Amino acid sequence: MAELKFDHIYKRFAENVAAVTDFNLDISDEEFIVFVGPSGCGKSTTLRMIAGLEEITEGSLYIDGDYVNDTPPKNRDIAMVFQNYALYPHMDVFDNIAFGLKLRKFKKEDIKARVKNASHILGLDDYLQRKPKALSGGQRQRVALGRAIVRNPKAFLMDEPLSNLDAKLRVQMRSEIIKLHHRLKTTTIYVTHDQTEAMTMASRIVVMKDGYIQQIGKPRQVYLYPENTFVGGFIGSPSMNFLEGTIRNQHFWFNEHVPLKIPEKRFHDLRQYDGKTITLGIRPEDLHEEQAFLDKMQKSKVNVMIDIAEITGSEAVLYTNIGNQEIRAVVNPWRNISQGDQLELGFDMRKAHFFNPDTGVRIKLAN
Amino acid sequence: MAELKFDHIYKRFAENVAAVTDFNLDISDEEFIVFVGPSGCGKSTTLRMIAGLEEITEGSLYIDGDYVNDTPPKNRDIAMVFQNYALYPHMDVFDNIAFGLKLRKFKKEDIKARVKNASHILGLDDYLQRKPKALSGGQRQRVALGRAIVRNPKAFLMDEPLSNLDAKLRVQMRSEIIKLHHRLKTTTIYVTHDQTEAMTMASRIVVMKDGYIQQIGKPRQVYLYPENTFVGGFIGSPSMNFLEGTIRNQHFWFNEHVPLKIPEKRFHDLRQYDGKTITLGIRPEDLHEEQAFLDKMQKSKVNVMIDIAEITGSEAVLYTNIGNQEIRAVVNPWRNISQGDQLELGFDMRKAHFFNPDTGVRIKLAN
Amino acid sequence: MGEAFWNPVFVSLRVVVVASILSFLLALIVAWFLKKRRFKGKVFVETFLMLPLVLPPTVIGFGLLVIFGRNSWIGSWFEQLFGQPIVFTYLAAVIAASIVAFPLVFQMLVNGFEAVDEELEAAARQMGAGECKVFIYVTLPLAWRSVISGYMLGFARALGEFGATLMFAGSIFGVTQTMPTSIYIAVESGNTEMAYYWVISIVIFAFALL
Amino acid sequence: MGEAFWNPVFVSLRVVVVASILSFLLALIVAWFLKKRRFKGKVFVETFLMLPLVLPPTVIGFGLLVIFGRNSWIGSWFEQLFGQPIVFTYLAAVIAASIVAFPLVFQMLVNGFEAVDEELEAAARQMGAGECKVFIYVTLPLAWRSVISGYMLGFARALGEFGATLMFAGSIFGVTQTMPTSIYIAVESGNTEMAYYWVISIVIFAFALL
Repeated sequence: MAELKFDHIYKRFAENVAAVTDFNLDISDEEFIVFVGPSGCGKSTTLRMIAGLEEITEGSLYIDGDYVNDTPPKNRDIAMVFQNYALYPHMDVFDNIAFGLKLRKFKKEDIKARVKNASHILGLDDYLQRKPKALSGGQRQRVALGRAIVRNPKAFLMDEPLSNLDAKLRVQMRSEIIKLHHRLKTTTIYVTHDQTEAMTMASRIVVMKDGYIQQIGKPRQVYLYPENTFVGGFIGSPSMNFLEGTIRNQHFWFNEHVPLKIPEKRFHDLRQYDGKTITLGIRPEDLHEEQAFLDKMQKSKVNVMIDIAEITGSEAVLYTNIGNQEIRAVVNPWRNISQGDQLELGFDMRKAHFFNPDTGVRIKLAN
Repeated sequence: MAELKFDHIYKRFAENVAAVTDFNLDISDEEFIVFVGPSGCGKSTTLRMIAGLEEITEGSLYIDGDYVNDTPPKNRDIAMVFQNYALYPHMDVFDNIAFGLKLRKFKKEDIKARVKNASHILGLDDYLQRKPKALSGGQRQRVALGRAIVRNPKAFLMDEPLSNLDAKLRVQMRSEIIKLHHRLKTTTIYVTHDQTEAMTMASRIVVMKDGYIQQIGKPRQVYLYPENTFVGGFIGSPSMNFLEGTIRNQHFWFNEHVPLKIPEKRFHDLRQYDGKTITLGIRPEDLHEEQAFLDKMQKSKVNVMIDIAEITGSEAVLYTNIGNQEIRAVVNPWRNISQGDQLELGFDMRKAHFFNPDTGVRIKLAN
Repeated sequence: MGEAFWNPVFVSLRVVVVASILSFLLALIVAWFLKKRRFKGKVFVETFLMLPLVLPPTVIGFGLLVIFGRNSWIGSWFEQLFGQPIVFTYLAAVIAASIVAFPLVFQMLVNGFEAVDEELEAAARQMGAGECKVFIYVTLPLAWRSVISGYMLGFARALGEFGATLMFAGSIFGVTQTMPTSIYIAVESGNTEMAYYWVISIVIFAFALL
Repeated sequence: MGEAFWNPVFVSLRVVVVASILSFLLALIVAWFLKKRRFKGKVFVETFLMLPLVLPPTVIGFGLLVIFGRNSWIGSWFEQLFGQPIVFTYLAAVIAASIVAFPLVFQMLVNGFEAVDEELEAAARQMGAGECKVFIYVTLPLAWRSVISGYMLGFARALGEFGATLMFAGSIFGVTQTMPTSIYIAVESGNTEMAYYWVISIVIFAFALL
């Protein structure tokens, strides 16, 4: 159980190659923190700095109040789960799980009891004598987890632990890791490029890009109030739609013919942008094709032609173009909308966001 | 443009190691067929048999009516997109795309025109002089597609072409491949382990397991009427829920206390199972926690405690246990249901499926 | 430094250039042939081809004497045809150098060809290439580094060859007396200064090769 | 087959067993040391260590004579200390065999250690292992095949050594006359039968090694 504090941490690999810039974060005990961002955003590098596998170029890292920049990895009492599991092919499952305990010179009976307990929790009892080669992807993943939990460390670090599993198994292991955290309550830092994992697993999300933190917050908060266009576009699937346009006369104009009306209350804070260009962001599920919505929101609808209608089973995604921008809408499935259909799409302008087109920062509106 | 016919095709790698068993399928011109199944199900092997990269052990393969079992790959006029793209690191993008044409001794101007056309369609105009190493994952994927379309072949074969891309890019390339197919209309066979890709891209899905075809059908058909428990569980995310129980008295009993009422019309065909064990399958989106549904369907609800509530943004997945079975329900997000909450879950028994518990085959009911 | 220094240098170069090209081409053909086929006894053939790598040079020299010597049928056939035996000729030096260089080149090429991603070759087949075109356009360019270093290694090994050459080709000044042999003779006869010159030129050359 | 046959066999084994273990241990230490560190001139050091691989054996023999000869300071210091020179002793044969075997073993070990997934080593560090334990429990067992074949290659190379040994250790019967040297002398003196026996035993041995 541990608290972590990142104080103005920088990582540079060579002169002028910054991987992480001015990283500041306080992590409380028992939190499940997810670092999420595209590849090269610095999330894995930050994780490896916590483990001690990368040196910290500048700034201070504290674990439970202790300054640990210079503590070698073996003395940090933190367990890491590696992306490729890093299992030892020359050891069986038991020895893989027990390795960390043996290194720390635990007693034999103690090791046995701990491994047995971990293997029980993870459903590995029948595989303790097998070599990693003889395991499935999901079982290997479990062994890697077992190796981490058996040590009862101060914190878990997980580096894209599910990225080598297929889609089905990923969903299953996701819920197993969440259950494990409910059970052990060990502070966990989890790195992923998959926004779905971030949204479903995190108690708090840290969105990163190009080595900079973009936003820190609870999943719901990050989803509903993205700090900027990057976060808005990165979190949520299908992605948030963005449209360039102008604010005029309490309407958003993305061309001369089809204005979208902005609700009174929200427009109040947008007055200063009157006549200026602005970026509108709206989530695919806030576009509607149901007649009931269209009747209610007469002043914020657009005629479109459907390019693609993807039906995933429980929902359908419509792809269309508005002003040379691809726009995605999530609607009810089995309505039999198909390619080439013409229909009206209503914008739920109560849920739309507005961003400064130069900086990409969201303009805060009263709701 | 081509039609393909698989006539009792078998593939064995060694004595008694069967990769594909009795594969029968007719593919019409312009179809987009997706082979989907877990790893090791024989889908890639089948694809490589079409390309001529694997020999057919038994049975006959016809392309446009011609028997092609013994035709070497170079004479089959079929273009394949490989999982790892198989781009040549020593050639730039132009030469990679042009390679197939050069091998077939096309004229220089003709090659130039075709590559230009393909690079224009795929948005690669600015990258023709680059080596593959200097491209992003999505661009490499496009070059691999370009290499296929430039030859204007009889058919495209695609072997998990999106599996090396991150989640965001996968969704984007998915829609680009669909658009490409709308445009070129070339018969396409696409292999994936991702049921979402199968559901969203296919004109027909072929679900495979352990070398056997499990079901062939349109996405909607496969989703709504799975032939057996494997297809039901594999297609759709989160997975279909399965419950073991007994039919008694027009009710499904998974324990002695909480029966679920089966609608009159549907029960008619289940009479012969009265008193016998049976497997019930129901999709997560057919479980409901809204008061309106619960009021309407008084006789098919269960009290549960929530283990996990995953909120992905546009939907929430609840995990719970009923009779030692993990049950998943998809509900509206932002209802603030969380771990430990007690609530009632209503089963929409009009949409439930019943399977023979021994064979796993679905029992066909009047709807 | 006159004739006495330069003559062995030129003899060395004449032998090594021919021997390295010979063993390289042979290794290229054999490696390609073995890559494509699967047959019984393939492992035995490969082991046999690698044998000169672990055998002492004197054993190889002995073997060459047995196969090409004046008493063997190849040797006597050659002597009848050209009026002179093979042993103690320029040709003998080339053969000895080629034999010792071959397994190094061969191993490098085999490793290089095996490291080429099979999917890249499959893709070429699929795009319309026959086996020969696959080799020329895909396998060979992708294994380029191994091909180059294979040739270089063969060159270095042929240049350094001493034992087998001494036994099979002797050390006849102007014909088969290469630099390594000259160094041995110079040291034995106490002519340390000459040995120094040859050693220095070879060391410089070796550094350049590595 | 009496003394005349067996004596060189035993001399060979006495030299090779010691030389192969010596070069193996040295290569192990150097490879581990170089693996962990990054410093200026590392490439130069590595190239220097590989030099004996491409140099002719006579050049190595010459170099050994220069370094350990009676006129060098190491040589004369040794002679003062033990009352005899290094050259033409059992020790000289061991040194020559070790030097030629070293680069082969070294290269095999370096390749083997480099092929070990760095994440596996990082994981061990992370689980509480110091550098030494990482090497013993992770790197070494995972590079096992390279370690074994490195030793075998070194053994084979030491066994086959001829040129450098001949120059630096001579061929004194019962002391430094190894099998390869004996074959050379036997052939030169026309004693082909004896040479055959040695050749056959070495070929059998080499096949077993491969």
